[in-house]
Amino acid sequence: MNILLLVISAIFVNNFVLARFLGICPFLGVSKKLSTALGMTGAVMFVMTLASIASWLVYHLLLKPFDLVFLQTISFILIIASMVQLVELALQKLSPPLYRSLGIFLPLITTNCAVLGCAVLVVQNDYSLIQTTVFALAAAVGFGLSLVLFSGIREVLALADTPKSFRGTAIALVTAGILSLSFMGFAGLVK
Amino acid sequence: MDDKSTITPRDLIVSASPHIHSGQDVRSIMRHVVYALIPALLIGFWVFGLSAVKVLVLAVVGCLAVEWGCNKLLNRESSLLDFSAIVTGVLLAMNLPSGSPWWLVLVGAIVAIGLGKAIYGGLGYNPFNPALVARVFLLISFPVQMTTWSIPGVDAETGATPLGAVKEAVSLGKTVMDVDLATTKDLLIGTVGGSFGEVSALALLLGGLWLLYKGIIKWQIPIAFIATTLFITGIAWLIDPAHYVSPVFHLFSGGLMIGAWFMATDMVTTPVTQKGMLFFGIGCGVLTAVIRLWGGYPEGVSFAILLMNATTPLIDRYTKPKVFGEA
Amino acid sequence: MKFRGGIHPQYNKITADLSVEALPLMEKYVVPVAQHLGAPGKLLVAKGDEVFKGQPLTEAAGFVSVPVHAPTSGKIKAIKNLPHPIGIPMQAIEITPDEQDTLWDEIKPVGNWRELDPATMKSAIQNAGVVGMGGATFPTHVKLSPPEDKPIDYLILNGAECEPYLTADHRVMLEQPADVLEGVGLMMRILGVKKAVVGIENNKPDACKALQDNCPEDLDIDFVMLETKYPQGSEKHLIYALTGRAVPPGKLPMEVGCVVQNVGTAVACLEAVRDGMPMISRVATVTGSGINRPTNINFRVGTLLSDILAFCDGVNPETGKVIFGGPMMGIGQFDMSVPAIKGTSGILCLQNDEIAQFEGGPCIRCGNCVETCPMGLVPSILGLLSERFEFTEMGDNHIADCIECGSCAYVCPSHRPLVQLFKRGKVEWRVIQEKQNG
Amino acid sequence: MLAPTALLTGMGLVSGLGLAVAAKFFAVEVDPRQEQIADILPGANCGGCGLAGCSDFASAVVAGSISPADCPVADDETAQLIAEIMGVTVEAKDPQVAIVLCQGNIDIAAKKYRYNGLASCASASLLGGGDKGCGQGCLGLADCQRVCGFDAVEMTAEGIAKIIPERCTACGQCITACPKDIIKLIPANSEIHVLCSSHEKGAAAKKNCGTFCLGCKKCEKFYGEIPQIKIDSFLALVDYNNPPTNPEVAEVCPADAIVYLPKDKQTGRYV
Repeated sequence: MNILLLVISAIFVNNFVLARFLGICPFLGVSKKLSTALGMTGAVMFVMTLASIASWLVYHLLLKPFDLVFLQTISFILIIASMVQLVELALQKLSPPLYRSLGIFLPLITTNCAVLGCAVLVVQNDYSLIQTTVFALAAAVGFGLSLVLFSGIREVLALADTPKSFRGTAIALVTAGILSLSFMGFAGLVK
Repeated sequence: MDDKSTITPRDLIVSASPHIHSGQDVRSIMRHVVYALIPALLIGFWVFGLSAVKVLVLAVVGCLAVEWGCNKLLNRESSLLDFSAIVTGVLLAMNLPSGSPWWLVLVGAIVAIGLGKAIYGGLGYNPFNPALVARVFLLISFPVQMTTWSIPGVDAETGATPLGAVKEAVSLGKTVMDVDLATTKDLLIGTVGGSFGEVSALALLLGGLWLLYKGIIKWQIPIAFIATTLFITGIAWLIDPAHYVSPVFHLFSGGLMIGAWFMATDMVTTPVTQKGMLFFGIGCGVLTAVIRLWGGYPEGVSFAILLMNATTPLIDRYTKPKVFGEA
Repeated sequence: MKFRGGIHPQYNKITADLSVEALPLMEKYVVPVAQHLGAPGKLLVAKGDEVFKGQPLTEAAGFVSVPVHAPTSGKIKAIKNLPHPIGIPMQAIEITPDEQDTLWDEIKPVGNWRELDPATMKSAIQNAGVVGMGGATFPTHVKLSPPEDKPIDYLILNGAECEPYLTADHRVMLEQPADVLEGVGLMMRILGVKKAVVGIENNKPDACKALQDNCPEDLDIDFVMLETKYPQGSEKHLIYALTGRAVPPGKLPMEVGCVVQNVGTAVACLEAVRDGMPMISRVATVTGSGINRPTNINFRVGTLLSDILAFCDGVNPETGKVIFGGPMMGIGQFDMSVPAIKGTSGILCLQNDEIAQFEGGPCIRCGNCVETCPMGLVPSILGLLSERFEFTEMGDNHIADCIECGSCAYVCPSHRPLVQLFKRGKVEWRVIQEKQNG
Repeated sequence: MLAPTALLTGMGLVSGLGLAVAAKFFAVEVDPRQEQIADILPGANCGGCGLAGCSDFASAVVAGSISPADCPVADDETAQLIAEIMGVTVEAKDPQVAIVLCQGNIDIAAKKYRYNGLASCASASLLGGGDKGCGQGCLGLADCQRVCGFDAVEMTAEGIAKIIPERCTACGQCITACPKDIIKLIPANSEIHVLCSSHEKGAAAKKNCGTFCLGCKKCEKFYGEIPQIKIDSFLALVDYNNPPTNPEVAEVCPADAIVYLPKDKQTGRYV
């Protein structure tokens, strides 16, 4: 039951993008097309899960025993950066169109607060390794859910007769706000 | 034979086919929606008195004024006559407590028309139902004012909605039996606390059925919405009647009726395919039931519809009808 | 079988009970060279030539091509670009009648269709310039020549006439039932099929009865009354309604073993074989609230619109639109000197107050168009895509399958010019496809 | 101090080595010139070159399937820079601008019917060529304005399109968009134009429009031996290879079809 609550919490109640406001940069940057959003979701899922597990291992096996907890942030960033590099290299080879459409946002996962936030939260909440894996995966799913929903809306908005001054990021931010408002309905589902 | 000469080609209209039209237009659709809301409005006036009238007038005038202002600011043709701002105004008013202060209503109007509709390019392009955007916005920004419900008949007193009373009791560890539940008759007629337009289930049902009869809304969304809510709340009630109220209570209380018949059927923000409408209705029902049963808010209809509005593009994408002759 | 979608407009078949009147000889005829889908014919005559009634003026330029013939005897006054019903001036032959109406002496019967071999009859039909009279004007002999690997099970006779106002086919079925069925038998022999099905909308029970009463004993023909619903007369939907077979997207009826012919075409085929008479006249409905005397007429191909309107006592001052064809798919005319041609099944004059006005308001996503589209498309999205020039995406959304029936625009509460948007999209999509295929 | 340093160095080494292996494994070849070229292109993605955008153009240049000078928007300098990167030479091209060859505004051009439908030239022209009586008249529904990526098309109050020469980059989008085929590219420094595209004979043209070329040949004769304006089936055409210079030719035209539009040499603006 605990695991289920963890999943619901990470996907809906404390959705990384819409409730915690983490990872806004790729949320706005790669949500113009559904296919790109799906690709980004995959990349984030991979990086987030592996990075969280690696961070957990580093934290519990190295930092804590050697009393080096103050190195938490820098070592996590190191882990995430190498993960992202790996994904980037792989994508460039395996799916060039996706690589091109993700553009600058792929390397930007490196400094993505959602991924770092996930690693930090895992440590902060003192999750076990299994909990960490589930939480990271669910958080990535939540990120993906909001990204996919949002890209669906933006594809339709691209066809709308939006006033010139609101086109692009402006209207996207307003829409994200309303989406976030509606996600507040999930508040209280997990106490 | 002289008539032959009256034809001057330059006066002839040329357009692409078809050359005839069914005669239905946006204005008449919107007008019918307003007509369908009249019974519920009258009950609201009767139950809550003059303050409800005040809220309605403020909301409608406010919405029209904001629409006019946005048209001017954005340099667009006037869209006041398409009645859509009036519908938004009426629905917004019906979703507010009858004792709402004037500024709350006006903020609602600005959010609904300005943020919910105009900046997307006006009617037809808004992804979210404008009235619901405003309601949820107000609910989160001004929780106190938005949950100060007048008790019918007693002007000065305030209390909880039927659903709110249940949620509070259960969260305090009591059982449903300890709560003085509103009777089904009260819920049907509307002599209970709540937003001024949502209290009378019967009047709303009447309006909804009339819209259905007129062919303005399609059956899929309201029926799927209501049935799904009934189904899930019903299962919960069967399992644990001490902590969950009966599905009938859920059916007639809160915003389910106005939501299912009038808000979830808003054409602009819901799927265009019939299969999609079915999914939309089911999704609304599931979310409503989940929020009502386990969420922090006593009422989930507005959130459910807004959330499903967000999924509309995806639903449309994956429920396209089969092209004729395609295997 | 019922097909999905469709609409129920006001039928206004005000001329259903009026007999067909033959038009008198006019002072001038204009015969466009291109009156069919496919390659226009090659000219056989020159300015100043004397021609006789039924004499070919052009010869077929290839297989998918048919000639046009002189509607009466007279002199060729000019051969030049003249107004054409499609809206753009096209090459046409102007004839000044000599008022003798002398028949060309080479017109003689080909023979009895029950004994002739299919190839002879097919060439007789091509030489007579017979094209589909439902409006698409596809050369009939081509439709009667399915490739070897596509066996045909049914000949389907289209008597649906689902367009509101039009009653030409209805009158043909009532007045020439024997000719219609003989024509069906002839086409069955050409195709080598044993079975024909006649589909008639159930608002014309009298036509169905007339045909049933005149059915030759040696022909196996079924008569089926169909639901009155637009577009019941669309080939694909008619086949589905009668046989339950669905023609796949982008394919022709022969894919499912069917050939569809219009009732008027059946009569034209019979006349071409039995009498050797080319297609120089046809039946059409002159109707609508704008015309002073609605009626059904038998006009010679090339008669000017102004002459036809005058024959029907002209139009009243409220007339805002003159349409060749029916109200759902017809083409609006703006030049009174256009000739009525082989594909002109009706001339509809509408008063200003009943004309659809396209306002181009925003789509409110009501879903009515999705519900009515008989092809299972999503017109609302296609319309938006066309407005934003997303033609490639329109193609991905099956714009090529749109039959332009107009049901979506008919029900659209925002009065969006959907068919116009789709026509544009189709043109652009074809260009994109050509580019892709090199 | 030693422990943290050792830890971070160790982690860095491990991930560095891992990435090095991965880089070998997933190696992809990219020509660096492609990026260099993409950087100096205008970046408007107008599609004027016939390709999908500037990055496609860059890869086409690298692949050798298109000349560095084929970007219609880039100026000479850019073309030379691209040529340098590619190690080839290109010839300088003369700057061009687009012009709408029609003056048939609502005051003088007759309509043949009342149009009801989309405000789009391409759609309107599907209905008998549009509502203008003249078959080569500007329909005024602004398709060219919508496709212009440089805001260089202006719709006049009288309902015809006009190109603003100092903004025009000669990308050719408007020419493709115009269903009436009345927009042409001309040398940017030419000043005398025949603003009519109708091949109709005089009488027919006159019926449809107040300003038209009736093919009277007065302009042709004006220039004598080597006419800089020539008549081709009832329409005068300016020979832009040998552009006319004497503005008095405009006075000769009986139907105001020839106009003299002097330009400021510095800014390219019409004076």
